[in-house]
Amino acid sequence: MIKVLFFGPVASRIGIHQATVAFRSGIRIQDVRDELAAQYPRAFEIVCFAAANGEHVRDMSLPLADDSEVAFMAKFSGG
Amino acid sequence: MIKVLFFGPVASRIGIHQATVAFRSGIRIQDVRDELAAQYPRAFEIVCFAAANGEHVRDMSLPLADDSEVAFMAKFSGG
Amino acid sequence: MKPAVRIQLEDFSVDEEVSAIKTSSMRMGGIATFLGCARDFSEGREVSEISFEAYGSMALSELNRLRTDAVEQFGLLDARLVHRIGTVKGGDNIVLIVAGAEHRAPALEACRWMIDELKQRVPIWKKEITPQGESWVTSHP
Amino acid sequence: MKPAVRIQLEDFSVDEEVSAIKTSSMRMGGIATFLGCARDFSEGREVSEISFEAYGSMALSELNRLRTDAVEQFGLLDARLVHRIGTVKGGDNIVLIVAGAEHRAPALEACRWMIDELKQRVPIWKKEITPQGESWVTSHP
Repeated sequence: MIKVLFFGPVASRIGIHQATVAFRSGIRIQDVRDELAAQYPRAFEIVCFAAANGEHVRDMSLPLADDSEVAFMAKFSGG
Repeated sequence: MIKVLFFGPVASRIGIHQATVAFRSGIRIQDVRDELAAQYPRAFEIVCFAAANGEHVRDMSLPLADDSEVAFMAKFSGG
Repeated sequence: MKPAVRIQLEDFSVDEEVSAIKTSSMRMGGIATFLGCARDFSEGREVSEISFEAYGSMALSELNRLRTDAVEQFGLLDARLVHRIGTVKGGDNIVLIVAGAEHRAPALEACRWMIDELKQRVPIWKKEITPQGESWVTSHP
Repeated sequence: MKPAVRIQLEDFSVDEEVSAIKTSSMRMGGIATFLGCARDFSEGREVSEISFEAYGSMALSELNRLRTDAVEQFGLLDARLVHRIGTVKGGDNIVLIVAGAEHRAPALEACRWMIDELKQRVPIWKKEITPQGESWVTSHP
């Protein structure tokens, strides 16, 4: 199972802070994104960054391990 | 009478914090400096700045009024 | 002493963080700080409150990395970063960056660099609550 | 509230100065500070104490001018400058500069400019007291 987290503006457009995507061997972070973007297109309009297990992901072809924690995030506005 | 102030390293070389120079009509700050530098040559080696009545003086030909307060100062080292 | 990097609901004290950073070295001649506060308006709109949400674990690890990078890059003696979450009002403290070095230039430069990087790297989001409603800030100057 | 520009024997509190500067505007989003502290060594020598002497009236008017210039030049909402005189020990506070602006860039830039200018313009001298004797600092980095 892949745990997916949403925060702030993204969570607010989706209406939830967390979702799950079934794990399958070879699943890439892009696959998780595609699946969720189809489900929540308005929220994904503002997604700028992805993270896997608390680390920024630049290469969306990153394969995910089972039980990974993934986040799709809007532009940060802290500070 | 012109009151002359010394501080920190300059005062320390002269051994006093204050001196006076007789006022005469047309006296310039350079005249005051020349008179004191002759008397305290070691102290004036480190003099970098002059002030008259609490204002930086760049033009040493500035004429002084009677009762002026003049300072001859070493490079600052505050902060 | 509190950890050098924190994300917390409660307010912080600049004096306390300055005292804490001083304990790391007696060679510290310059301490630069940047304190971000809540303003009561933003882009022409009145703002009554600002609310912050963070991806806590990632934000904390990014802040720690920022601190390590700054210490190394600017030759700091130490650095501290504190960011509040939850809801703050106009004038309240939001974020504090403290950089300590032997001399002033690296302390001030590192402080500037850390606040700029924090805004780029650290997963925290701001919601402005105005009399007309609330909205997440999604772009930032 | 204490005056925004001071030369004093006693120590100061960063929190107190930050609170004071905040009262000048609710539009203050960024407050940068620079705190200069006494180091326990200088150019390889151990320093036990540092003593400061000022041309008090001129130093105060130069600090006030510095504040006015910084506010105008960087569009600050307010600024505060406090310098201690007398004798301080390693780790003690010496000087505090506080710059408050709507945004971070002018606050940080003004803070840097004020501490650099202070060292150039303000008639204050430092004497280092070491186990080998004392000496006035006559050149400065």
